[in-house]
Amino acid sequence: MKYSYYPGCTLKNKAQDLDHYARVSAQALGFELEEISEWQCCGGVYPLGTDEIATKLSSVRALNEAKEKGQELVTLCSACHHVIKRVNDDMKHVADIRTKANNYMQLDEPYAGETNVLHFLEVLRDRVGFDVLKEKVTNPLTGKKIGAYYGCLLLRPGKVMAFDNPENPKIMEDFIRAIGAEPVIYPYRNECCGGYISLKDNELAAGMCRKIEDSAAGFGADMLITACPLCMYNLNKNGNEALPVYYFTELLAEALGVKGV
Amino acid sequence: MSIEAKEEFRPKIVAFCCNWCSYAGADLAGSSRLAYPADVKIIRVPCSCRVNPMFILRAFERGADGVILCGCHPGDCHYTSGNYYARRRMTLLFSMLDFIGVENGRTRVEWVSAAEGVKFSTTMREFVDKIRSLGKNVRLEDLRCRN
Amino acid sequence: MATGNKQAELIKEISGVNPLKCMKCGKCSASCPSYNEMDIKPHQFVSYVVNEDIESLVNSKSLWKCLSCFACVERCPRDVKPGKLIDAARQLVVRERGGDYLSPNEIPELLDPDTPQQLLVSAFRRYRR
Amino acid sequence: MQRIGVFVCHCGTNIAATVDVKKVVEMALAEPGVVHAEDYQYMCSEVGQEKIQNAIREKNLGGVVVCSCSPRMHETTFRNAAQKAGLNPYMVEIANIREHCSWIHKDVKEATEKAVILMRAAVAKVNLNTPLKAGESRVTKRALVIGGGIAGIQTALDIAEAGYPVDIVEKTPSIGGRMSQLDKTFPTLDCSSCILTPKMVDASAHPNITLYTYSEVEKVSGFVGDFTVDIRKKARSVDMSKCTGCGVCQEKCPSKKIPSEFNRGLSNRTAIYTPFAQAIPNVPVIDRENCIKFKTGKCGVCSKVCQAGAIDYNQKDEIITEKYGAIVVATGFDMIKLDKYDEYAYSQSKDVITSLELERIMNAAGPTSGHLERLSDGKAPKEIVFIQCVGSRCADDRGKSYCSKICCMYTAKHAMLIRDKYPDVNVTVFYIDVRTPGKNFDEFYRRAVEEYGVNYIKGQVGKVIPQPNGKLLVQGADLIDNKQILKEADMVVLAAAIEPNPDVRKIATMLTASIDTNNFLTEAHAKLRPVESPTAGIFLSGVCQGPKDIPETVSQAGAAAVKAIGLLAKDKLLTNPCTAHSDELLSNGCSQCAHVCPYGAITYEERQVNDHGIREVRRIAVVNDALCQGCGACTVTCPSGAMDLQGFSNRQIQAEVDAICL
Repeated sequence: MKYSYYPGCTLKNKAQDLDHYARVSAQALGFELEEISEWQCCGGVYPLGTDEIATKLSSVRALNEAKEKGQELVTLCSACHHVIKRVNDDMKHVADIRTKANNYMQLDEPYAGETNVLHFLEVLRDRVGFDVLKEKVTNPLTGKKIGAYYGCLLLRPGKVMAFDNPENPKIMEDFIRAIGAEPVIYPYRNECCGGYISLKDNELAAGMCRKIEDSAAGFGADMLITACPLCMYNLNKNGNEALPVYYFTELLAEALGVKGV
Repeated sequence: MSIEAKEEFRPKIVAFCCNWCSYAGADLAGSSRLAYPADVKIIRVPCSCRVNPMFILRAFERGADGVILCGCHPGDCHYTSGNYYARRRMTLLFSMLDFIGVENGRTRVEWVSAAEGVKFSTTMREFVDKIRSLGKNVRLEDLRCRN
Repeated sequence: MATGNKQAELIKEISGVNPLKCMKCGKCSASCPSYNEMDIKPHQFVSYVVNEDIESLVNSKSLWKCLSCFACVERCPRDVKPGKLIDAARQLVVRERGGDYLSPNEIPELLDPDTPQQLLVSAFRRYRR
Repeated sequence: MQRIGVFVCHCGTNIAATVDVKKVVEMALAEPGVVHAEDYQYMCSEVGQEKIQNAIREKNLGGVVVCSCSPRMHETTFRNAAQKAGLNPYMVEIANIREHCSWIHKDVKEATEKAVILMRAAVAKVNLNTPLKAGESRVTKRALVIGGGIAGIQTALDIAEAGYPVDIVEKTPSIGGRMSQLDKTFPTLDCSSCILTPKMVDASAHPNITLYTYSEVEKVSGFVGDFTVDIRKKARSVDMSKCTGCGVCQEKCPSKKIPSEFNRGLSNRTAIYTPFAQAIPNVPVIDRENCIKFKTGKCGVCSKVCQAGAIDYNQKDEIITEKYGAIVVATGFDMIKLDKYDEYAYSQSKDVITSLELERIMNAAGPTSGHLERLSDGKAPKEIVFIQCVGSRCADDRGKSYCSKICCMYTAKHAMLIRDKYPDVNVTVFYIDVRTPGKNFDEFYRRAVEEYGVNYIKGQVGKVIPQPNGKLLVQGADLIDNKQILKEADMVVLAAAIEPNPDVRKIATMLTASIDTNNFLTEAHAKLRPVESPTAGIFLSGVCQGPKDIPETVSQAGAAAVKAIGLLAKDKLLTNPCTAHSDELLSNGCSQCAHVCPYGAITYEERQVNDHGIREVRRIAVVNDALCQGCGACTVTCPSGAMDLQGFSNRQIQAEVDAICL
């Protein structure tokens, strides 16, 4: 199975681990991530204004390329996933944005949200299946107590992202179970870590990180996993050092025995 | 009033409403003061299944620009199944009308319950807008009927 | 800048939000992780727009404290989306004045070796035109 | 051509402010056939009706058009008035220039033009009206009440007291409904059971009342005065005539781990069970899905221990067919599911509960024997937070758009009762608005604040955060102090929205009763006919019509009973004369009409006809007036145009179309 793959800026630089482990795990699980040619940065934040068109075009280009290849589009970084998924929803449902974006793009065939956008975790859940993943695990992470940190980008707005129950998600917990570890459910897993503000307001971001990590540790987590390079950076920089944070793909690769590849 | 306003196209629109749901829905739109254009004139029928295709043809022949039929929601017909008959009949009639040049936008079936005053009003506003965009119906009008 | 009335209309247009749907329950303020840092609180974004006091809103530091985490949008029982309102107010500022909150000159001292690209990209998009 | 009179009503300023009524009168006089036209302030008043009657007599009118409010409002009024003046009532037509004109248009010119057109259409129609005579149908002097909660019980008791037999159909094994689950009732804090149980006993003992518990309505046919209903009496597996209600079977039943519906799943019951101790009838049922005997064929303990030999594993569902003159719907409500409100941690923490669960916890017969304790660890709570409006007043698709009405009051009740019984427990209520319209209601709420020290905070809660130490951190807004509050609580109680019993949609469809998008049954008129469905002979009692508390439910139950009694007291009903008729010269006996008739009102007979001098026997369609309800399906389906509907004839409707399109 081949998917179009949108890595995004950070995965080519500071978060190469997130990308690398995903690729080797995909190989082990029997699917391929085919990188979109000449993808452009998604912009990092979804432009909320109803009159913002130009800022949405880079996502539309990636979406359209996947459509032309007849593939689903897979993302890894929470921010890229958030932006591309929401732009796709606009292209599907908001006639004004669709018309303007297509006018600008001058495609052979207008793009109207046909591409299905999947987060890597959704591929594991809905295409591979956590049961199959569990069978392919050669090195189960038995005994590890892991807190899933979702953050805000993957889950909200719930209706558009349609990723999981935004107030009580379970996809990462199911993932943790599949790789043989024990999930720790704690209430701050879907609260924002303040990553965006960490550039100019460390204090505020640090407060949020502490709440998250204290809560996770309080419920018995030894470590956190995340899908977001910014959350990772922020939790590491502003949080409690005693609680390490990993990309979920790193643990996946480890469980599949391909970490050293 | 300016000249343009005088020349504004005022369509003639006939709305057939069943007595139990849609007519009551129109009453609710009225008592809730939910405005819609005066171009819509309502004819009360006991059930949407009472509307004979001949009535609709007659309306277009006499110069109507649009005809809308409103009944109870599927499953909620006061007479159990009348709206299903209406739905089937209108599907055929509307495709025939479209074939002879009375565009599909000029005809519509909508389910409006007695509690849906808002829906009645928005449906009528939408329908009038649609007819205004389509302009005058000249396809079936019997010129002998003109004054 | 335009008058309060025009600006309020502009905010409603950019955000696509109808502030009149608000029933003043305060669930947005109850959900906001940046609440304590804000001078104008999330539930007040709505009333400032209704009352057309955009002057205060665009000068509020809340513009730069909102994380766009969408907790208020997700939980709002009236579908009002206060987070979109404040973002539209921020748009007014950055479109009018540009780069008030972040200038390229201050970037080097804000960086550390681990700063992800994503953070810079998004900061520029949020704080500058 | 008829001699027609047109009467234009001002309706105070309701019509006259937007429609130039003088102009309508003037235009009416120009219509062919119109010999009289006048306007008056209130046509429906005594004086207005006299004006119509005088004109009928003096001008010898053959037809009347009243330009006024909706015919659904005053058609009967004006028809009766005309009849008193000697005119056939069906010679009266209404032009609806209020709901369909003056109330929705602002521009006087536009509204007047439309009113004139509507008047013309009515004149055109009345020109073709023919005098009709209503037939008669009989009334079965028996009522059916669907639902055995307080609403259904009260309605049944009132009808029975008036001397008419009445049957209650209740889906669960016992009557009693939601009220039987409550501990105390506001605003007087009576014990709910103490005031309900006697009524349940009265209902079961009343000679005019028959209870069908563990039963459901399966099929309804017929019409006002003459409904035929199939009731499915589900197999109880216990012979009601033999069972003594000793309860031994329930003690000995080995299948004990089934969540109790009555205790909202907070305790368990056995497979053979009565829902609660005061159940009526006090005869258990076997829940076959969970019974070991039915699942595996082995067991049979209950049968062995039953001294009376009442257990009957071979019992079958029974269909009872009964005729009724009137049907009252009293299907009640349930709490919404909270799966869309996980920010309140209902599914994550056992100590977050709904208000109805709290009722059970506070009740001496409940899962904790009336001790206020946390369900997670059994400890006594010291800090309790109530959250109002959970799922009510929502504009999103998570909740309900309406106010559930009862939550403000029961929350004040809970807060007060807790503070009274456990003075060391702190109680905080997060509210958006406190709504207490009702006799002694606001006083009750104020007592909770002023005498019992309940802490009311204006603002909603954003998130309930379970803590590692088992406490619940409540993050809410205080809109008065403009603060975000973090409050540590031991227990959180959610005032979840109420919704109509989900079964009501199925029942409404069977009854052809209107239902709204929230699944509440629609009343015939929001203000003037609040307990009647628009479908004749169907009455509404309790929350199935809209959220209401116990005093209101009981009032409405009585009102519904009176309406049903008023119907049952009649020996004959006048039937709708707007029925279909077939023209014997046009009918070709093809049976198309009979196929679409929902009432089986059309039969065929061989009849001798005289077709322009040719006498021959033909097969022609005949409509039974007593069965025909006048929908008109046959008139459209008839290929030869033989079928027509009186009162809404082809020519009449075409005349209206013509008048509107000119």
